[in-house]
Amino acid sequence: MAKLIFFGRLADITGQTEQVLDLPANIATTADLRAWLDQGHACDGVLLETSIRLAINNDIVHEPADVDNHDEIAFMPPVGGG
Amino acid sequence: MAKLIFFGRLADITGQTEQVLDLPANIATTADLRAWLDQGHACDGVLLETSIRLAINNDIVHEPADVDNHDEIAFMPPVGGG
Amino acid sequence: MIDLTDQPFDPAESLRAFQVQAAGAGAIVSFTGLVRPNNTSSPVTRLYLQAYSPMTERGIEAAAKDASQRWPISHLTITHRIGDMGPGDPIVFVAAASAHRRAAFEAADFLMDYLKTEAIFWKKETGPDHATWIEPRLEDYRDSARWTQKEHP
Amino acid sequence: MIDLTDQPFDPAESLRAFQVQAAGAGAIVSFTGLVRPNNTSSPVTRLYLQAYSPMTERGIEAAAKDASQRWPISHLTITHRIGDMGPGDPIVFVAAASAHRRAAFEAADFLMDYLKTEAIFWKKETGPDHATWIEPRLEDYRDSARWTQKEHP
Repeated sequence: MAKLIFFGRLADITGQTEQVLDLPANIATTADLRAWLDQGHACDGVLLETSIRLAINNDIVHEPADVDNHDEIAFMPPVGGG
Repeated sequence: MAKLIFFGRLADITGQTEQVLDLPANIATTADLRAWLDQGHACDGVLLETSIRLAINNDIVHEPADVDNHDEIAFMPPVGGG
Repeated sequence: MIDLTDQPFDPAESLRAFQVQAAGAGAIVSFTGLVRPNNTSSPVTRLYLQAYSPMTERGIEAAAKDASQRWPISHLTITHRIGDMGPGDPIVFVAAASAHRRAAFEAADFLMDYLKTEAIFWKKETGPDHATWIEPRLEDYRDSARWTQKEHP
Repeated sequence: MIDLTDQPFDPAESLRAFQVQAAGAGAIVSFTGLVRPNNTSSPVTRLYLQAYSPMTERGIEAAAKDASQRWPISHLTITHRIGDMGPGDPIVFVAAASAHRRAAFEAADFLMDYLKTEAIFWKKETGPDHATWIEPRLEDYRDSARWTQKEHP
């Protein structure tokens, strides 16, 4: 099972903050995953935006990167605190 | 009577922080006063230094300025707090 | 030194504790960020801050280390709230201590730019008629870019 | 807002009071100056600060007004000790509040440069084997000159 996390506005858009599921066999890279989820959640391209960075197992990755069915994959819109 | 005030290191050099006295009739300007006091207190030219600014009645003056026997005259070495 | 907390904190007490730690430094610069009661156009009743641990902490630690290498600072402290806050609540407290006042100013300034534009946080602002996720403004990115455009003298 | 005092004061309490006054500002920058336990070469056991009232207060008030005109700051506070102090004692506390964090940083920085090089104070440092009147260093004058060389953007 993979764990997906949607931060910031992406939780509002996908309707969930976390999702634990088996990735279909044809989802091998972050590009596959973005396209599949964007369509599945009817996000209208939001999950494809380059300003959304992906972290795999708590590290931001250069894309496309391989994804594995045991990964924790976070979708991160532009960050900023303070 | 005039009141003279010596700030910072000038109090150590003149041996006093304040001095109240009648100015001699021939002391008409700050230049006269500096020269007279420097000699009187054996300051070896310290009171003539341009880095020492003079304030008359709590305002820093452009020199030479007139001095009066009722003035409060302060000798101010370079300042700095904090 | 670095604290991410979902509990309210008191910047005055943070400064007090820091001053004890940093005794001997001479110069302490602190920054306190508070929830503003309104944005440019409407009241704000609630601010929610989300982090992604331990990535958020790791990033802040790296920025603190970077600051310590750029400037001769003896002590640093960073406290950052997460979770739900109301107007006037402290969001962030950063303090830097040094024998040199400019080093303390620049290190605190640098860390705040990091926290505003690079630290891993997401912020949602809620008011009577809006609920908006806030991303850094152009001005924030510009402030942050100051530290890469010029080398520290 | 401006306080010259011969009594010890507590910067943490100053920040607490300022934060109440400045509620709604969003950004608060503070500077705390403490008596250092040594100078470059020897221990310091005592620091004595002398002012010339009301000239000293008038000068600080003018600098505060200048800062308020240069930057959009909502609140300012300046506390400066005079008289006898020991190592670790607070000498000065400056805080600036603004809706804009850069304005708060710059105003506090500017005021500290004023206090270091232009404010009407004389400082005597005493140690086991020295008693020296301290005048601003070249570095202090250079820091202070930054504000006249460039116009604020």
